[in-house]
Parts: sequence; structure tokens; C-alpha cells
Amino acid sequence: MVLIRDLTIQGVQMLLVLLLAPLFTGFVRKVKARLLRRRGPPLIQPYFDLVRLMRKDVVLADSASWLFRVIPYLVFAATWVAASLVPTFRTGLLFSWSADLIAIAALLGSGRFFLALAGLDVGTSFGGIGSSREVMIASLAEPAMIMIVFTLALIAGSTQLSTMSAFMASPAVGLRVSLALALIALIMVAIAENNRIPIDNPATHLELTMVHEAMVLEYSGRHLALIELASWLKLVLYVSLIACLFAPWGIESSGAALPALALGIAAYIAKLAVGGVLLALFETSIAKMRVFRVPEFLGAALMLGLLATLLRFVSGSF
Amino acid sequence: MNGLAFDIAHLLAGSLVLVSLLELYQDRLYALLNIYALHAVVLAASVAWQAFVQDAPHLYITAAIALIFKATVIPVALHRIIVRLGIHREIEKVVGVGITMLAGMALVALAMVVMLRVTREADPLAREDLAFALSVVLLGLLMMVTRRNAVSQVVGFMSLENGLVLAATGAKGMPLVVEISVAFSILIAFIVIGIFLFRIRERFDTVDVQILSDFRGERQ
Amino acid sequence: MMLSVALVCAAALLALAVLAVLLARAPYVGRLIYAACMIVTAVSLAAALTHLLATRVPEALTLPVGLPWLGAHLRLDALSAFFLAVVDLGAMTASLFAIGYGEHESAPERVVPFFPAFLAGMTLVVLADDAFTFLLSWEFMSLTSWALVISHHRVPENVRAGYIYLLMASFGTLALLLAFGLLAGSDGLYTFAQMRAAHPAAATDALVLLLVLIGAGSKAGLVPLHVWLPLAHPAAPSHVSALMSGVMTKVAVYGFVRIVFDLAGAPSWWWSIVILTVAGITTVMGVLYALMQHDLKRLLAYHTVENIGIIFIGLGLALAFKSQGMLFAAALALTAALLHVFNHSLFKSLLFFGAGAVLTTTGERDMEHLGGLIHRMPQTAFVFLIGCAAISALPPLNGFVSEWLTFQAILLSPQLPSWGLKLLVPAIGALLALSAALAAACFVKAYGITFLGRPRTRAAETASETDWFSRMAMMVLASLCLLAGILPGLFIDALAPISSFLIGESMPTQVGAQWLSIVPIAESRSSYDGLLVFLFMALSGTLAAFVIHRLASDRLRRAPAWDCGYPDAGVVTQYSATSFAQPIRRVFGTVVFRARETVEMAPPDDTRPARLTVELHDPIWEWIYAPLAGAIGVVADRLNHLQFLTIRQFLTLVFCTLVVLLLVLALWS
Amino acid sequence: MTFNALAGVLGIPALAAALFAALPNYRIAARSNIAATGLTLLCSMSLFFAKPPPGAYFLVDDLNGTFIVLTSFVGFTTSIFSASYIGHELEVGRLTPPFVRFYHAMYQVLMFAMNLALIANNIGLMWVAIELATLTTVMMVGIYRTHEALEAAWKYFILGSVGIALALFGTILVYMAARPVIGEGLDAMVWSVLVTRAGAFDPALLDVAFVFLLLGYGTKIGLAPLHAWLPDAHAEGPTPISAVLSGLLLNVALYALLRFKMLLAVNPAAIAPGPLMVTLGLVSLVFAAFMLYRRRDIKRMFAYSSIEHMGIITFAFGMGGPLANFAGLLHMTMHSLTKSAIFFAVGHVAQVKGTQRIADMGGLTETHPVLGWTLILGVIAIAGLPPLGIFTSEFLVVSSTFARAPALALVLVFGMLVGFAALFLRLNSIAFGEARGPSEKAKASYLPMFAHLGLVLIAGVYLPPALVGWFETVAKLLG
Repeated sequence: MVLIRDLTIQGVQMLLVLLLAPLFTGFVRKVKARLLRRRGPPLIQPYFDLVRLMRKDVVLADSASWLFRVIPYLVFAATWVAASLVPTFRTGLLFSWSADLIAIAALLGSGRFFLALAGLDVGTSFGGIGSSREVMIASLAEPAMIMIVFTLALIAGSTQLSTMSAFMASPAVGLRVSLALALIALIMVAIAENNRIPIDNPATHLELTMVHEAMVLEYSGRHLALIELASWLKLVLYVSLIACLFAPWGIESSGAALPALALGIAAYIAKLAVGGVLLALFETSIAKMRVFRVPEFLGAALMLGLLATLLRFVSGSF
Repeated sequence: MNGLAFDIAHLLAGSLVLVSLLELYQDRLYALLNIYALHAVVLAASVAWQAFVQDAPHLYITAAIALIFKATVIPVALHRIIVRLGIHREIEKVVGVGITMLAGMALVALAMVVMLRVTREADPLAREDLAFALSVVLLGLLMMVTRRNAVSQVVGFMSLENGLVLAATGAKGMPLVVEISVAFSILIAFIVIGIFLFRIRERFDTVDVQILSDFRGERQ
Repeated sequence: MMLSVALVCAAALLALAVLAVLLARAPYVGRLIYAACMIVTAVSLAAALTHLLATRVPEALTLPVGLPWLGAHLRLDALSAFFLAVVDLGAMTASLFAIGYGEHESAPERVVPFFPAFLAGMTLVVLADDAFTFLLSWEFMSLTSWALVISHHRVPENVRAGYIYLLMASFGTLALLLAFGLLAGSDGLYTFAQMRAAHPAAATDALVLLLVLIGAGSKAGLVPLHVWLPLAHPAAPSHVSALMSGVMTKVAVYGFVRIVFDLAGAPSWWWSIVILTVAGITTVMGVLYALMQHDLKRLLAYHTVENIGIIFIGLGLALAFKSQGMLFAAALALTAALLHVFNHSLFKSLLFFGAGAVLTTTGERDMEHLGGLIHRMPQTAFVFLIGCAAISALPPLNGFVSEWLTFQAILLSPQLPSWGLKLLVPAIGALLALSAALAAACFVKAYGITFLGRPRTRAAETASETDWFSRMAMMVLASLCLLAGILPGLFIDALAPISSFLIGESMPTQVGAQWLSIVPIAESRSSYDGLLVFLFMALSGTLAAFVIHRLASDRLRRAPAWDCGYPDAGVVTQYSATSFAQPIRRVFGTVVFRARETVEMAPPDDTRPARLTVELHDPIWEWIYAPLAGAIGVVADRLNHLQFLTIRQFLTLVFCTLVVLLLVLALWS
Repeated sequence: MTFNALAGVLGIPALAAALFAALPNYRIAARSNIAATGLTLLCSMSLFFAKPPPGAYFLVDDLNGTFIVLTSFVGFTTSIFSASYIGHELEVGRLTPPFVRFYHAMYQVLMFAMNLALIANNIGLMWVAIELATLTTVMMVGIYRTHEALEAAWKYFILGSVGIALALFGTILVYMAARPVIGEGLDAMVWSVLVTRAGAFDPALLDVAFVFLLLGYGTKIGLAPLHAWLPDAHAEGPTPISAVLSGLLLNVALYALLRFKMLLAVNPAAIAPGPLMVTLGLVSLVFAAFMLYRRRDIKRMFAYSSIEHMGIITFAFGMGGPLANFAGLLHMTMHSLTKSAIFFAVGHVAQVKGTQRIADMGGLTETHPVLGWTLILGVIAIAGLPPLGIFTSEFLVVSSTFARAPALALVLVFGMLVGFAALFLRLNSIAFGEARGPSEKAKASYLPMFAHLGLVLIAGVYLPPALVGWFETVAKLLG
């Protein structure tokens, strides 16, 4: 009985993130458009895009291999699993212990790994640009992420997300320097990982400085749809990650009372909204940077993370 | 009597050292050969005296060997060789006579120090003899390293051998086998040298070791 | 019992070597010998596993050979059993691979005889229980592998590689010899048992540690002693490269663990600082070197350097914890290191096999001349992909598990009292994470340029799938990678006796945990379940595919690549290995390798293409080895004049020696 | 029976020498040369089963027993090798029949001299024997009568005779030291008597004596800086003689030095001979190791490697102690077997390549696989790699030294490594790569090489207890 209940809750979580992802992207786009004094596309435009893409044929490059066709599913699966393991409205999900924060980071890493391979598969110059830049960004973003994980894990005494967010919610946390550093670093990493401005521009194609879009240039139809969905999921994942770690309020701990869960969901959606607004504000207020300034940006993130970890190592009071 | 015996032995051995120094002083091959003959004669005398003192008759043989071979045969033979090969009569030295003499003095002093420090309870006769013998050996070696001609090197080598003989005879009651082997080896040594000089004559125009040394396996 | 089985197997291998020499010219001798090697190593593997999993009682044995008053002491305990298993697994798959691969060998008579001898050497090293036997087998192993490295001796680079290899190997051996000399003391207590019993002074102990770090490190490839590795490993035939990279370096790790954890006295805290520093530098330098390569096998060799660094990070942490009495954490770190030893031996052999398959069918090691092989050799491409994913530490494969455990061990280290470690360990963690990310980047390059894209040369176009044996060998390893990735608990439990033997504490039994997950400390703290992650990914992936194909379209058209509207560009417009690495080279290489890029543009009226030349400097070589060689050359030249003195001058030497000695006497009293 | 054995060891070579001096035919001479050395080997072996009691002139104990057998064994195998080698030299006309006759006679004289030196109980007799051996080898080095050969022989002769002289002086001094204790006459030169009474000798006199003996016999051993004759003599003489020189004569000289070291070891007041030997040994080792780099002549290179190993051996004996002494003895045996085997191989290589210049050799394993791999195996052995005998001895030397004198061990290891690097640098260009230089069919006699390397290989993994027993007792004697 309890098992079934937990299963359902886990399922709800998975579906929730899956369904919210396009909406969130649509929301961010809408807000950005508003900030730019445009009306912008309707909120649910991403859903339409998905359906449209899914209906279309796949136009596959002659030189594409079987791997090219498998990768979208791999990427989507990896991202979805990762996203479904991040507590959104309730901690202590049934399978939450099956992967801790390090594993989640690694799952996203494997998604990126395969995406980069896809960029190289067709053998075009744009794909090459995309993946080589992507791995360069990742090679700095991932260690930064690990450092952040270290900091939080050392504060919470665990790399288990449920435990961590529970601890964060508890008054034992207090205000810490290392937490602040970690938060800033995490936001920077999140921006880089999701190819947002100023690292990359998700809204453009024909620009030599693009990264993510260049990788997936050869994709079309359902493959493209899956990859888009995966990237939206990733965005939601990061937002909810930040939320559950730094704004762990309203997350139902382990109970199963429906009202509590509903409250949790509501809180979660509210957090998403806030996050979306902030993201849109940030993106509209800043210009994209040159690709070779990205290392400095991410290097800063890495340094912040390392600094936070060092502080934690040297003394528990920071 | 013993005192006198000691003095005479001392005198002879000392004069041997003196002659070695004389050899160092020479700068003509013929003169060098003559001095070497003198060296051998003094050696023979000293050996004979030892034979008399230790009344060890077998030492007379050694004395005779010294007298015949070293004092006569060898110098004459070398004389011949020099004439035959038309060797340059000068002795090319590495360092000047003065420095060589100084070095010789230093070596004698060293020999004294080493030896006199040693055999305190041994009888003074043997002790003095050893000291002188060592200095003769060192002087012979010095001569070999400061002279360029093959002949003068040979001479240096042989005066070194003389020093050995002096030491051997000074060693009281040392079995005959040794002296004979010494003479024997020197004989062989000399034959071989002769052979080599002739072989070399076939190949080279001079027996100057310096030039000999220019043919070296690595210089291909 | 198991020990004698293993010994018989070693003897059989030596016999096979002799046999191979005797009928070197006979037809099919290669296949015969390799098949026999496979069977023998399989038996030996069975023996090792039986000991590791079932009997678990140390067995000792003394043969009346070796040093007369000592005899050859041999021992099979948990540690040696584990490494014996690693050796035999690698050897078995390599033999299987070689049954097919050996047919392409140009000069088999230079490879076949040494191969079994090499295997025997490695087997004996892990079984040895006294200093003499250990060093004898150790150097024998180096010698036979040297012979294998120079088997293609007509290529001058190979001979040079072998030379440098042999030099570094005997340098390491001499260092180990000195270490044993210290442990054995002046009256020669050479058996390991005696060494365990006698505990030398702390100063001696420190010296022993440094010597062992040099000795085992030069074999394992720790920076800066790694120079031979990227030269020698690629030079050898691929199945041998796999053995050298995947297995022999592990034998070196065995030597380190055996001496430092088992024989030397109790560790002092600063040991781990030395080891961790070296290991951290090794890890990052290794992967950075690898990123700069476009020779496939050399790239793999450099990754061996990186992974050795990861292993030594684990060992260093284990020492740190052990010296502070945190036995549990020490057990965790040690287990992480040993698990990575096992994992690396799996996927590195797999990758070298793949490189070998590519080499045989295309004759190319240079990635710039490859590409698009996934179409011509799909199965090889598939298993190679698994290998790449595993070495890049992607879940749910085995590489991730061991790195995850290492991270967990790092997360335990704030409780270390020493300040040096407090400051060092987080930096090491950062280096580890950095190298993991860079490794992923590097293997995107390796796989993408070699197997994906369009063929860059005729050889790559006409490539064909490799033979059955080679594929079989790679499949075995790939499936083991997956197995060790989704069921890590089994392997961790198998390592428990080792850590309890070396540290006196071991990780909790994992098999009991729910859903076969692994829980190193406590579930509330951290846990990972490869099986579930694998199942989830498979489920959601297939689910998505199913839903889309059912509800939406599953139609597909082939068309020329879009590429932003540039029609059918030539194959040279693809990204090459060099251009792929350019961003990372700009970020890291300019500092580490003083990388310079120069573009020479043709003048306007000239139609020649512009050329981009990249110049790299190897800091280790330029700052350490080149000066050393130069110095030796200078001294040799100076002394060489002594060959050309005249007789008189030689006499002067004698004379001076005499005078000097006499003076010494005169001044003695 | 026992006396017959001694008579055989000495008499057979002497008679054979006389015979060969008269025997014109080369083939018969070569065959009977083998036969004679073979008989000598049998006699020397029989010495083990019945040791003659020490006489005034002859002594057979554990120390020289092994050496005698080793000498006659290597002499035997070398005679087999020289049969094919000299045959080739006659064909190409580098030697003429009269010289070959001379060669065989001298070969037996050399054997006689070395056996005499080994079993002599009288230090004077020992001296005579060693000088005889030296002069014989001088003759044989000069046998080719080329510029280089004569120059080498001349150099050898001059330096050798100076060594002779110094050694004799040392011997006399020992007698002087012994006389007051033992009394005048023969006994004062009988080693077995000396060693029992040496404790009472005048220490200072012993010191001086040892200095002279060290230099005198050290010249024969080839210790730097007294080594100058050795490389050229090895390079310019016929290869069998190089083999005998490196394999045996150096050992014999070292053996003589050891006898006197034992005397000093008995006398507590005398200076420890150890430091002197250790210093000279290390100097020779490092010096020779560096000299290996610039060698262009293959035989000269291996001659330098002999200097290197003599340095190691002297170092080991200088260190003393049961382990180091054992290692020294083992190293001595292994080195003479290995080095002579290497010279056998090198001799044939030089013949098939028609030159001794390393630059003109190449790809030997391609053109002459057996020869090439034998040479490689030999170099591996001489470089102290397992599973060959020298590894065992080097293992013992280094490990036993490091615990006692780390600094020395470091120098030792450094020298070994430098020499190792040089040897393999040259080996690579000789054995591997594209085939270079002329290469005619090898008419080699592989038996001697295989025999030697086989023994070295066996010794690397298993030492027969009997041998170990002798070595251990000797190691104790050496103190």
C-alpha cells in the first residue's frame, strides 16, 4: 500500500516536471517579450512547437549514423531521470536514494556527452563548432558543479538531495558565507549549463557564436522535439534544484496528505514563477559575451565553489 | 763490525738513490745509458755487500746478474739500438730538469717518511735499504713519466727494477726463487722490448711513444 | 591449493614461451599459443576468484629456487588474489583478442614468444612473497614487455620508445631495490614476513616511501616519471598495449600497495600529502596531454596516466585516513582505489582493443586520417562507445562508480586533523572533478573524430569490421563494464577482505542494501543505484520512443546535410582532432604546454590555402629529461678525452695514484 | 691421485704448449688445443673430490678451487670458439700459419700461468705466474702486427710491467713484514702460513705493502685510473684473447689481491683495506660507465664494461661482510662467464660484418637472428637484468650496501644506471633497425655461447648448494 502510494507520488513528480517544462520556457519567453515591450508568443506556444515537430518527418543527413538517431532518446531519458530525482514538491521520493546529487550531475553530463557526439556525427563544420565549444564549457562547469555539491554536502552532511533540502529547511543552517558563494556559483553554472545568455543564446541560429543550437543543427522532426524538451527539462531541473536547496520552504517532507501535497505543488509552481521572472530579468539586462570570455566566467564559478569548499574544510563555522 | 757493515750498506744504497737522481739530470741518451750502467754497478756492489753481510752466497748470483746484464749487456744493446734506429740523441723532457729534480727530492722524502715510520722493530739495515729502495722505485717511475723517448722510458723502468732488487736483497733470507724470477722477468721484459722496438722499426720511423700513441683504435 | 594452481599456470605460460621459440616458423603457431594462453589464464583466473570469493585463507609456499638460503617465497592472500584476477582477466581477453589480431602481425616470431612470458612475469610479481622473487619477476616483466614494445623494430621511434621504457623501468627497479634494501636491513631479511615483523625507524620509513613512490610510480606512470608510457604503450602491438596499459600499470599499483600498506610501518600523516600532490598533478597533466594528442593509441596511453592518478588519489586518501586512525574512511578510500584499478583494467583494455581493430583494418593510428568508421565497423564502434562512456565516468557504467566512491571519500576528509590535508584535499577534489570533465571532452573527441563524421581518407572509407575473436573479446569487456556499473555492490563486497587485511576495517556489506544499491556510509548520507538508474533510463527512453512512434510520426527521409545551408562541403571542412581541442587548448594549453598557434596566410593573389600550425612544448621533458641527458652527454665527452692520452700520460696517472696513496699512508697516523 | 690432479692442471698446458710450438698443422693444433684444455678441465674438476694438502708451493682451498674450475672451463670453451675464429682469420689472411702456431702455444702457456697463479701457495710464485700470464697476453695482443695492435700491446706492456714492479715491491714488503714473526726463509712467503700468523705482523708495513699490491694487481684488474691498457688490449687482440682477458686474467689478478686482503683482514692494527678498494671500485664503475657512451668500437665498448664490472666486484669485496663477499664472488663468476660469451658473439659479429665499428653494424637480429639474440641475451645478462645470474649478485650488493652506507649505494646505483643506458643505446643500433653493413654467412660455433649463457641463466634462478657452500665459506674467510 505504502509502496503504491510512493510509486504514485514518484510518478506524479516525473509527470509534473515533464509537463511544466515547456510551460516554464514559454513563461520565460513571455516575460522577456514583455520586458522588451513585445507581446510575445502565447504561454503554451512550446507545446504547439512540440506537437508540430513530432508530426513532421525526420530529415536525416546522408552521413548520419544509427547513433545520431539514438542520441535524442538517450539525452531525453538521462535528463528526465535526473529531473525526476530532484525534489520539487516533496522530499524522500521512493527512488530518491537511487542517485544523489553527484550522480544527477553526472547524468546531465552523460546527456551532454552524447549530444556533443551527435554534433560530430554528421560531419559538418557547424556541428563541430558546437560540440567543441560545448565540451570546453562543460569541462569548466562540471568541476564547478562538483565543488558546489561539496560545499552543500559538507554543510548538510550528505549528498542525498532529500536529506540536504530537509537540512536546509531546518533552522540548523543559519546564514553562512559558503552558502552564499555556493548559490552564486550554482546560478552561474546553471546559466552556462542551460546555454542561456550571456553564455549562449537559445533563441538564435545563424550566429557563429552559438553553441547548443549549433550542435543540434542537423536535427529535425521528433528528434529535435525530444532534444528541445530535454533542454527545457534541464532548465526546470536547475531552477527546482536551486529552489529545493536555497528556498526549501513549503516542500512536503514525507507525509502523504493530499492538501499538504497540493500546498507543496503550489509552492513549487510559485518558486518556478519567481525563478522564471528573475531569469528573464537577468537575460534582458545583460549582453551575450564572446565565447572565449566564457572560460573566465566559469573559472570564476569554479573558484567560488572551491573557495566555499575550502572554507567548509578549514572550519565548520563558515 | 756490524756498525761498519751497516754504514757501507747505507752508503751503497744511498749512492744508488744518488745515481737515480743523476739519471733524472741527464739530457743526452748516451749519457743516460752510461749513468744507468753506473746505476747497475752500484746495485751490484750493494747486492754483493748484502751477500757478504748476510753471508747468503746465493745473493752473489744476483749481484752477478746485475753486473753482467744490467751494467753491460743492456746499455750496449740499447746503444746499438739507438745507432741502428738513428734515434734523436736528445732526451725530450716534459718538465724541466729543475722541477724534475725537485719532484725527485720530494719523492725521496716521501719514501723516507713512509718507510721510516714503518719498520721500527725491524733491523735498521733492512729498514734503511727499504727506504732507499722505495725512493729508487719512485724515482724510476718519475723518470718514466717525465721523459718522452721510449729508450729513456725503458731506462727508467729498469732503474725501477734495480730498486726492487735492492729491496729484495735487503729483505734478509728471502728465498732465491725471487731473485731469479726478478732477473728472469727482466730478461723477458727486455727481450720483448727489443722485439717491440724492431717491430716498431718496421712500422714507424721513430720509437717516440708520443708518436706511437697517435695510432689509436678509436681514431678510425 | 589455489596458489599451486596459479603457479602451475605461470609455469605453463613459461613453457608456452619456450614452445613458441622452438616452433617460431610453424604455421598457426600464433593462434595455437594465444589460445593456450587464454585457457591457462582462464584457469588461473578461476583460481584467483575462488580464493578471493570462497576460501580467503592466505596460502604460502616456498620453492627451492632463487636466493639459495632464502628460496622463492610465494603467497596468495586477498590482495594478491585480487590483482591476480585483474591480471588474468586482462590476459585472458587479450589472448582471445590476439587469436584474431595476431594474424595481422607482420613479424609474429618477435611477438608470440614474449607474450606468454610477459603474462607469466606479471603473475609471478603478484604472487611473490620475498624481495628477490618480487624484483626478479618485476624486472622480468619489464624485460619481456620491452621485447614486445620493440617487436616492430624497423620503426626507429619504436626502438627509441623501448629504450626509454627499459631505462625508466630499471631506474624504478633500482629504486625498489634500494627500498627493499632498507626494509631488509643489513643482515638481509628478504622475506616479506620478516619485513612485516621488523619495523624500521621513521626516517628510514620515509625514505622507503619515497623510493617506492619512484619505483612503483615510474612503472605506473606517475608524473613526472610517465615519459616512457605514452611512447612505449602505443609502440607495442595492440593486445600488448592493452596489457601494458590496462594490467601492467596495475601490477605497479600492487607493488605500491603491498609495500606501503603492508610492509612499511605505520604511515605518518605527511606521506599522504606527498602522494596526493603527485597524484593530483598526474591526473590533470595526464588528461591535458591526452587532449593534445591526435594519435589514438597515444591518447589512450595518456589517459592511463590520468587514471593512475585517480587511483593514487584514492590510495593517498586511504593513507591519510589510516594515519589518523579513521579506519572506516580509509577502507572506503582504499576500496574506491582498488575498484578503479579493476574498472580501468576493463575499459582501458577494451579501448586499446578497439584501437587495435581500427589499426588493423585501416593501418592508421592518426585520428586525422580516420572518421566515419561507425558505418563500416558498427559493432566495434558500439563497444568502443561503451568504453568511452565508461572511462568518462558516465552513469550507469563502472567508471562512474569508482569515481563516485572517491568523491565520497573526499567528503569524509574534513574530519582530518592535519591542516595541510584540510587545505590540500579540496583542491585534489577539484582537480579530480576537472580531470573527469576533461576526460569526457577528450573521449568525445576520440570517438567523434575516429568513428563519427565522414571518412577523411581512403583507408577509412574502405575499412571493414574486425574479426570474430577480437569482437568477442571486446564484447566480454564491454558487458563487464556494464555489469560492474549496475551491480557495483558485488564487486565492492569482493574487495572487503583486502581492506580488512590492509587496514583492519572494511566497508559494510553492500549486497544487502535495497534494490542492489551501494551505500558506502549510511543511506541518509549518500547512496547510488546503478541498476535503477540504468532501468529508468532504458524505460523512459523506450517509453518515449514508443509513444512518439505510435502517436506521432515515425517517418524518415534521407537528405544532404543541412549545415546552415552550405551544400556538400568537402570532408576536410569537418572538425579535426586538433581543431576540436582548440578551445580547451586555448584555455589550458597556453599555460601548461606554452601552446602557440600560428596562421600563415597566402598572399592575396596566391591560391594556396592558409595553414594553421600548432606548436606545443612538453614541460616535463624540457625541464627534467632533456637537461639530464645533456649533462650526461657533456660528462661523457669530457671523460672521453682520457681514451686518447699517451702512454706516458697514463703512466703519470698511475704514478699520481701511487703518490697519493702513499701520502694518505704517511698522513694516516 | 691428488698430486696427479695438480700435475695435470699444470702439466697438461705446459706440455701442450711445447707440443704446439712444434706442431705446424693448424687444424690438428686447434683440435688438440681443445683436447688439452678439456683434459685440464677434467683434472681441475677432480680437484674438488680430493683436495691435496697445502704444500709449500701449492694450495687448493675453497677460494681457488672454484676459480680453477672456472678458469679451465672458460679456457676450454674459448678454445672451442677460437678454433672456428682462428680458422676464419686464416681464411681472410689476417693471420699466417706461423703466427697461428705461436698463438696456440701461447694460449697453453697462458692457461698454465693462470692455473699456476691460482694454486700457488707461495706469494712469490703467484707473482711470477701472474707476470708470466701478463707477458703472454702481451704477445698475443700484438699478434696482428697492425699499428693499433702494436700500440695496444706496447701500452699494455709498459703499464703491465710497471704493475709487475709495484706488485713485486708489495710482495717483498709482505715478506719483510712476515720475517720477524715467522723467521727467515720459505715459510715467510707461504700464504697458508702467513694467514695464520698475520695478526702479529707489523701493521704499518702491511699497509704500505697493500698499497703497492693494490696498485700492482689493480693494474691487471683494470681499475681506473690504472685501466688504460685494458680497452685497447681487448679491442686490438684476437677475440678469444679478449674473452680470456676479460673472463679470466682480471679475475686471477683480483684473486691475488683478495689473498692479501685476507692477510690484512686478520691484522686488526692494519688499515682497513675496504675503503681503498671501495673508492677504486666506485671510481672505476662510474668512470667506465661514462666512457661507454662515446665508444665506436664494439670490442672496446665491452672492454669498458669489464672495467665497470670489475669496479662493482672490487666494491663488493671492499664493503666486506658475508652478503657483499658472497655477491662479489658470484658476480666474479657470472661476469667471467657472461663477458666471455659476449666476446664470443662479438667475435663472430665482427667477422660476419667485417668490421668492429658499431656504426657499420645494424639490424643484426634480421640478418643473423641466432647471433643477434645471443648478443642481446648477453647484454641483458651483463646489464644485470633478470633472470640471469648477475642480477642476483647486483641485488645482493646493492641491497646489502644500502642499509649500511646509503651514499655509497646511491653512487653505485647511479653508475650502474649510466652504464646500463649506454650499453642499450649501442645495442639498439647493433641489433635492431634496418640491416646495415656487409653481412656474410656466419660460420659460428654457438656451443660455447649457449653453454655460458645457459649456466648464467640457471644461476640466475637456481644456485647449486655445493657452490653456495664454497662461496659462503670463502665469504667468511674474506671477512
